[in-house]
Amino acid sequence: MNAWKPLERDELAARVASDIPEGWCVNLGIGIPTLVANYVPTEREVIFHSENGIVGMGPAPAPEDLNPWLVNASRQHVTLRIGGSYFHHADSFALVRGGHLDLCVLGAFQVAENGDIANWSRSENERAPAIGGAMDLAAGAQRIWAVMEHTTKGGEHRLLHRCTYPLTAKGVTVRVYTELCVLDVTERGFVLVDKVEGLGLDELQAKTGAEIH
Amino acid sequence: MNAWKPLERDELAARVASDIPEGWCVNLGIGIPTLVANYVPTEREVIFHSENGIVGMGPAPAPEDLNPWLVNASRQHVTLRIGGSYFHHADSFALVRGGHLDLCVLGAFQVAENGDIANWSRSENERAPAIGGAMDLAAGAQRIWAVMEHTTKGGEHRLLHRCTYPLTAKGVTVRVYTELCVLDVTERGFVLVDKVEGLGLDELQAKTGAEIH
Amino acid sequence: MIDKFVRSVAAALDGIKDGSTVLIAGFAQVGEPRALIDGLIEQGARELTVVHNTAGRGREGVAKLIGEGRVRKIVCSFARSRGSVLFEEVYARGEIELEMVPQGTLAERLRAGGAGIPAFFTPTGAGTKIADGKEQRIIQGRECVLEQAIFGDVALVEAWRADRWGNLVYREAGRNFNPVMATAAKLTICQTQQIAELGDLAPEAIVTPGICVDRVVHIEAGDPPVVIS
Amino acid sequence: MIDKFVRSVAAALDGIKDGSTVLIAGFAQVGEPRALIDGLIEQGARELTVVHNTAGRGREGVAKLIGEGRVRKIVCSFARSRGSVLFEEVYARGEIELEMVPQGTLAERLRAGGAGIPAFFTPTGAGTKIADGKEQRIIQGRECVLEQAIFGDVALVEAWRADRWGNLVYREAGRNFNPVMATAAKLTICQTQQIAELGDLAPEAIVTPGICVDRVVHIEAGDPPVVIS
Repeated sequence: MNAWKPLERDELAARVASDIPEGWCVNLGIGIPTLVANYVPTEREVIFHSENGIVGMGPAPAPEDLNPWLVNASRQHVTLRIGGSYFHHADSFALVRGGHLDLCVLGAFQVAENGDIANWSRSENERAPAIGGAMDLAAGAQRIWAVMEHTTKGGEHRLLHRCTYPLTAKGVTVRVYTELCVLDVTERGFVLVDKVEGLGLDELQAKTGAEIH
Repeated sequence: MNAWKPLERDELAARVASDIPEGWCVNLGIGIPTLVANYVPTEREVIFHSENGIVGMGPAPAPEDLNPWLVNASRQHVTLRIGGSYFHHADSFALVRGGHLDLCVLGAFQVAENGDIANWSRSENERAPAIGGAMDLAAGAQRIWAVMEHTTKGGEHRLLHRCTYPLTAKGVTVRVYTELCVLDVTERGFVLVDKVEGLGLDELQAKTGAEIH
Repeated sequence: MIDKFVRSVAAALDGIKDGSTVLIAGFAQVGEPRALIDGLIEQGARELTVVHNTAGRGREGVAKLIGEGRVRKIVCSFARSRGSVLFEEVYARGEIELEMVPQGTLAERLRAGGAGIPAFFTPTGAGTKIADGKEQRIIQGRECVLEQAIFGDVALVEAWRADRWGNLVYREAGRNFNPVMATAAKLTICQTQQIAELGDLAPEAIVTPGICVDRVVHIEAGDPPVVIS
Repeated sequence: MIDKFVRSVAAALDGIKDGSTVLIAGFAQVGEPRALIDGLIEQGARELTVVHNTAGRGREGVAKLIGEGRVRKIVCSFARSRGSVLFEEVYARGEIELEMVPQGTLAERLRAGGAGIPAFFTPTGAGTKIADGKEQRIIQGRECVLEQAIFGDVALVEAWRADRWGNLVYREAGRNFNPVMATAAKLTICQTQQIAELGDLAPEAIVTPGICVDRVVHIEAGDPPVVIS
């Protein structure tokens, strides 16, 4: 048995949420990132952005309050916070590309120690994949945090010296959250911020395809 | 005495107005073009655009109805027609550049038979002139009509083979209205549409710096 | 009197030719001009280039247009997605060309088309597959890609309210691509849930000015379908 | 709780440094953030690059800032105009640099700055003096000029109403450059005629989202001056 326990998805989402200060404008990608919103209390005013033109997105509605006109970029029904507003797609992505988002939390297949992120395609030869808004977000937000499983199910590295999958953007990731640890991505490469209790640094390093400083 | 009489400024404005059909979106430049609006009856729904973000501009207000928040690009107090709307400067010029204006009527110092128009500066050496929105309008509207005096006060030609003043835009003018005549600007050059009664073609040609067909 | 209302979907779509580039707005079926899409399927134009956020889902709407072999090329940000079955069949048979565009670049290329900007540099996609074959340049220290404007022959949009001048407002997340596409085509056709009297729409709240809109048809389409996820 | 309101013009302008690029909105004095301009004159920053539609009129506001020798460079569409006396004096002495920009290109360069588009091609000004020294290229058969984005250190804007998140709406022709400049600077400072409670501004009618705004100061400036022409 391990002396340590990896974070559950919800624990991971909560860990990310705890690092988001009041006042930031944040876009949450599909998957675990979407769960992050559940762990930001409403009193802490974080302004969530959705690519389809929502600034100030609120949590999922109670079933009886569901509004068919209000979905987020992941096609989930959401709400609008008091103070929220709507924009068209070009204005919405102008906010993204123009650096008006403090943070985008993206899922990732791979992240490299130089900040490269790959999250849209697992092969150079994939012919009809889904890009969506990931490239715009990755290139545009003030900072990119990646939330991901530390390795593949088969144990292959996903945190690497260089990505092997097609890139979403070059050199943009500044922090990585996994079920095992939090890493900053710096000029030196990955720097350990935090790890689950009881997990040895050697063991963590062995699961990581680039040096952890 | 001349056997003919040049059009007064207001007659010229009325002549231009008579050619604008209902439904067009039209921007009127500074000077005589601005007067054109006075001769488009309200029942004929022409949508006037002003560079500072007004679509559906109406006539000058009665003094008691003057609204300090509502000026046009010539800094004149105006009104908004029912159905009118406001846009910011980038959206306003997106309408211009994107070809959403059917017509722009511009004053001009010179127009050439190849459609070139010069209306912002009388010298290559003028150091601090006023461009305003003329270049955007000249390059962007679906069609440019120039309204101008046929010659300078000194009798020099202003309708030319090629402009000598700095250009506002190349090859965009499709029609010229002067106090003497209306000319189409075609691939062959200036083509006479109309002239004041009693004015001989030879006399008109003498006042014109390019051949009239 | 300007009156852009037409009486039927057929009248609204009249004259769309084979080979046209058709911009189709909507996002996750919200603000999607479904009656116009269905009308286009019926209208019969072929060899279309369709610009839409996805390559269709399920068996209706854009998916059906593709499934019936009417689309020569699709320009979108999501090609493969849950439910993109018809596209995948047609694509596997090699019967449709695909241009993948990052969603923000797609919106910006359309905005550029409507704003008379023929091309622009953007950092999105620089150094990725998306930049292959495109001009790249470092501007102010950042690698950028040159992207071209998209301008359609036809745009199909859905408004919440429209007046006879063609002024449009949108409802909540139903705005999405609608105002952008409305500016970016020779012929902009709108289906509106409600008719407004001229003057009912607040001048400061009008999103699309009527000068960008050619035809409006009144379709009380009702709410978008609720997504079961 | 997010609260972008500050108590004074001085607090709003705190930290503006010598050498800053300052975007100043307004058109024909409508929607012009006059209290902030006066505050900037008092604040004392020098060697400024100012981006404004004109080089100032009369002896107040932007004209005064220029007249006091505080502006190293002005970027505008109207340099010489009726009443641009102070600019002309300073310019005649060779003490100010002038960059003339067509008005629509000025608006688009600012919009590009706010939208993360570092450069774009435009037909405006192609083949004219304005294109001198700039890259020109024929795109889709039209001669175009490459123009660069403008991004400021500071933007000064005036809103009609603002809430504590910094969401802004504008009044009539007071909109003009305000929403564009609000997106295009590191530090966006707003003076607002009215304070709105959070939630009072309709979500579909908010023009500038608070995420683009850093500081708001409440100034009941009243109506713009009536133009006597």
